[in-house]
Amino acid sequence: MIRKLTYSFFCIFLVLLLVSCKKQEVTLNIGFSGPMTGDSANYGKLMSQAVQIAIDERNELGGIGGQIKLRMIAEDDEGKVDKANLAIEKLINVDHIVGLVGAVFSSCSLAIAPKCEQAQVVMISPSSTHKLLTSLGKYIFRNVLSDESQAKVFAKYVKEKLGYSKIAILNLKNDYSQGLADDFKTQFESDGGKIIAMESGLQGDKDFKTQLTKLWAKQPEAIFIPGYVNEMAQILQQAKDMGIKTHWLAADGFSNPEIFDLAGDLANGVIFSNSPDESSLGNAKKKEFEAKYLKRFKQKPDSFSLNSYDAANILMDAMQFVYNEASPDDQRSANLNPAKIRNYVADLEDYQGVSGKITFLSNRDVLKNVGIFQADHKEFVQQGIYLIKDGQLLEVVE
Amino acid sequence: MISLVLLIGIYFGIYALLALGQNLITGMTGLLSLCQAAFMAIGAYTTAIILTSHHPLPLAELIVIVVFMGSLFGAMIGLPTLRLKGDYLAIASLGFGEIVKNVLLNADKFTGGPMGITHIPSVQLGRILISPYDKSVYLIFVWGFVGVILWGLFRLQRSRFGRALEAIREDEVAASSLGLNTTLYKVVAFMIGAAISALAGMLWAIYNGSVIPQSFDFMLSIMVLCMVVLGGLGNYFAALVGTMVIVIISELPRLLGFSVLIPAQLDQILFGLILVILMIYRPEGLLGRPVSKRNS
Amino acid sequence: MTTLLSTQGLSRSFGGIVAVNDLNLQINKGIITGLIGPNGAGKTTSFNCITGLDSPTGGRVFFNDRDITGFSPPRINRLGIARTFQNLRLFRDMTVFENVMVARHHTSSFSTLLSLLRINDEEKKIQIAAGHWLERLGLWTHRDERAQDLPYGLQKRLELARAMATEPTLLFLDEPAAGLNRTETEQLMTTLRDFRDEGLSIVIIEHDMHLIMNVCEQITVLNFGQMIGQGTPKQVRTNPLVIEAYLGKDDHATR
Amino acid sequence: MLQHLLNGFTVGSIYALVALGYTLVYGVLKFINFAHGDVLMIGTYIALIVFNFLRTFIEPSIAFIIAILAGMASSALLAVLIERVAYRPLRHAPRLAPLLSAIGLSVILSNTAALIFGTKSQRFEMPFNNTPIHWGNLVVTPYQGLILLTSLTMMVLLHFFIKMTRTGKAMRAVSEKPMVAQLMGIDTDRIIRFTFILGSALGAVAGILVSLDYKVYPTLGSLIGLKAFIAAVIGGIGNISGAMLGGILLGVLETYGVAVLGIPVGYKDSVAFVLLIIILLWRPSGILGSNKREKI
Repeated sequence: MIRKLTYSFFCIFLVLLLVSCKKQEVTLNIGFSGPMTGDSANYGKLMSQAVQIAIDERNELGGIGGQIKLRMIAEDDEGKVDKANLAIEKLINVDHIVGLVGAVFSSCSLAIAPKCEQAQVVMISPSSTHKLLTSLGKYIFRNVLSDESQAKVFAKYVKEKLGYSKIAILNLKNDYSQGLADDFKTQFESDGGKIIAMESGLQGDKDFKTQLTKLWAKQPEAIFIPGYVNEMAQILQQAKDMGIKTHWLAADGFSNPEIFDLAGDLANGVIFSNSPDESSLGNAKKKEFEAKYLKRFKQKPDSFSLNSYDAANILMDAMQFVYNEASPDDQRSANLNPAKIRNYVADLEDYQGVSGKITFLSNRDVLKNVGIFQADHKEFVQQGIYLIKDGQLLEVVE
Repeated sequence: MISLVLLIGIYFGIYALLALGQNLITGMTGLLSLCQAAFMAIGAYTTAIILTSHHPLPLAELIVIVVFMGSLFGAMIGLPTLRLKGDYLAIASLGFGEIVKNVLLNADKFTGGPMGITHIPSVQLGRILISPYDKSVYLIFVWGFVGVILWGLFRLQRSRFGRALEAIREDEVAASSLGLNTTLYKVVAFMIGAAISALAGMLWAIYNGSVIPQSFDFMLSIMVLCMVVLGGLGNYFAALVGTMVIVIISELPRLLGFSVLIPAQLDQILFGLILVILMIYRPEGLLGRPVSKRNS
Repeated sequence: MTTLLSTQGLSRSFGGIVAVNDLNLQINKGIITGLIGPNGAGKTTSFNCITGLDSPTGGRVFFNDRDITGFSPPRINRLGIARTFQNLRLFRDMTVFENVMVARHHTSSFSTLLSLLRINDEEKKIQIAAGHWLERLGLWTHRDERAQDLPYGLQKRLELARAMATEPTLLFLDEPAAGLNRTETEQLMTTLRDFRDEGLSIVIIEHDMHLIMNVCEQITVLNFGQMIGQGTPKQVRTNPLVIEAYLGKDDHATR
Repeated sequence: MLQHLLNGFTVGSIYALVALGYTLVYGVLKFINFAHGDVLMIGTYIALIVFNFLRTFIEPSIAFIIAILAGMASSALLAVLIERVAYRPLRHAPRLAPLLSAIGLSVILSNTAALIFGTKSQRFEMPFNNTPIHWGNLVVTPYQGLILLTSLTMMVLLHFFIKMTRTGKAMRAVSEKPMVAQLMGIDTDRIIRFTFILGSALGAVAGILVSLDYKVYPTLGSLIGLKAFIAAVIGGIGNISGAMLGGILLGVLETYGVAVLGIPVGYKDSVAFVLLIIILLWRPSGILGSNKREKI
């Protein structure tokens, strides 16, 4: 009986394998890879929804060149490296994606970047801030504010504009938060500030009372807590319970609207850096996009979703550009030259996205303005938009 | 589609190695240990550190060091815990696994902490370049290991050492009163199992090109145990079948393309359902324990 | 009559209960010694303390005048002491042949590891030795059956064959005749006498008085963990203390 | 100093409550119910919905009580369903089969919750104002008081229930020797079902208490599950007071270990595992575990 069971299993598998190979009608596919299940399922969901909006908008305008429809193929990498490899393999070789928005976690992005490079698929990560990501290949971009630039600008702002000089840091032991903490520390101390204490917790930790007690003993003027919303809400909650009153500084992870659900009015007053809201600079796109997102998904988008929306649009603009220059039969069969797509993206200058003005540097990292926000009763009020130009903190004004 | 199948074949091979190691420890010797992920992490990190150091070693020496590190940790974890029985051994080994992961996460100087180690280069086997970009070569490379290990384990199963392990599983008290130094046999079995998992870790690190601590969590160890139990404890061939079933089920939605249509949660639910159903109808595993072998 | 194994003040208590109380046992070389006593007299417990499966709470054990107290079971076995168990402990899933072959591993565990590399002639020697003991106990024809498939009588014999395969000089038998019918017990008695004639010293725990009285040259009687009588079967049979322990107090009226 | 002790006790009593669920089930069925964490997660979600629904028109604290009862009931119901469908057929299966089934169930439950309740972590409003009370330099929040009070009463009640009542004795009999218990006329299936109900209901209470402080999210079960399971093993799996002791000890040492003994926070989780291994080596079946002697 067992023999039959195993052999039948083989046959079903082979049959289904052949079935799924049949050709669909001609579409241009954009891939998304991120955690759709498990602890960080919410990140994957928020970001893939943003990409879906971008693609639906473009299809309403007739798709690429008015004829070819676009499709989003979202694969779940469960935040794990082996699943990310399997996901990218399928996206490249089965769905023949032209561009990829993803992956979400740096660990997955690092694993799939070489594969995208070899397959000449432009990969724009909206959230992986690992330093070495874009060095893995010419096709590897990122449009999230890298830790370095965000932390540099924020450190200068805190020193020069807020005038704090004794800061404590409480970060998480993961690549995102650790990177921000280290870069903030180097920049802040090179500007003469002092990091008087540095404690760390684990992602998914529930209890930070111990670290807070140690930090509070050093009487810092403010505490910098780069991390994700769940942990930051805990920190704020437990600090209040312990009667700790201080100024709180955070990073773009704080921009997730969930923070108001989780921390309630404790979030008020927290100052954090994020991709800027350039509507004051004549960029109404962000407000418009957020309204559309809220209407359709009943959730406000976080900063990573903004980046995903921009990444998708940049990829589609590149496709449109390459499509226009392509020969008629290339156009009919929608076969676009990957190198040209890459070059278009690489040469992007001052692209006005919902996450701010985007320019890709020579190392394919992104040069973006940094918005400084303060949370106030369920709203993020922008204090100003800043940039570092040859070592000087400049405010970007209309 | 072919290269996706090749990739699944590669991961099937890597998980098969883990399952073979687990089957030696749990299937043959009856030690319920849940720390294959830790040994895999040791193998992966040893490879990552050596290959990214300024004088990376050739493949042959790398394999020797990975096997050595694997069996060293196998002994370090095996010795203290082997006095324990059943579920207590499972938990203690699970604990050790988490400690290893925790150390990797915090020993920033060597292991890069949460950032892990990236840019792990490909390796050279004689003239052939073993790299993640050439999947068919990598598949043969991985399954070469599986073949050698499988042959070795079959030999071991029929050898006196294998017979001693089975005796220990059947009745350790009787075995010890017949003059068998049961602790020594158990530790050696643990070391061999650990070395095999370390090799799997090496293959994993070279393919992914980067290693981070988070991917070696205790769910991976539990999944490996599931593969062995699903196939049938004590039977090496069954361990391969069990691995294939689990790898295929978890990848079925992606393989057949409907991973795009249904929410990802449904894939996981499908996986859970199949596990429950299989256990109800085949509690002793798909192929069950091997019928007593004839002794030529 | 030289003493092969002796215990001095051997005692073992489980919390409040004293299972073995200050026992001074004397096992002589080359003879069959019986160890009898009512249930719970501490027979098996003292067996376990001697063979290392249990650690005594007091007293010493000497084998060939060497103190072997607290040695691990494998080490004690290698010194030449083998044992069987009260309730059969066979390797049920393994074949009869394999069960006995396991007993031949103790030549040296290091060479067992070597056997991983190639089936060397060690393996041949093991199979021959195992085959010898199977034939000796009439189990050769059953060698490829699984241990658990054998009838009870043959399983008992397999456990004996397995113990003998470790080439002991002293053999402890824990109720070897339990569950055997008359003919099987007779066969067992002749087998034990043959082994003794070949120089093996044997100690038997048994309730079957017919076997004890006809096979053993020396008998030791235990009650409540203490020795209450020792000597030849005839002496022990007439010893009042032994009778009292077994048949209860004689209430004079029926004398 | 006292502050850390108090924090430790709070965390510990939550671990203890969940550990009770593991110990009860293990005591009776001799297997580790991996899905226990997820069952209490579903109960917590049900309680959250009931609480948010009732809160609008009746007094919050009463709504909270009803919500707790609803949570306990739904967890118990779910547990009975699971026991009937997935575990009963495996009653006489090889030891590891129910483990796989439990893992499958855990995956099913956590993903179904993600589908139904969404992946966003939701906040369980405090039904009472949680202004901390200051005793000297000790900061006690009513929330911590609630946890300590509820877990203490639950544990004491359970302790007497097991010792005094008929069903309690029956449960102990079934956990000791199921066969003999059956001969004595105890309906083991009914007792096993009742144990599942009891364990899951207690788990639900712990889940709700935890989510007041942390948050409610679909994978809530797995993290608490692992820690509570370790607590159950430390105390001596299958032993009720053992679970309580293990939970409190784990909680205290985890917070105490980090704060006072200066163990770097990154190693906080390892503290739990190191403690676990030390205890298992010293007492192979847990502190209060029944050290069943191997009958030779």
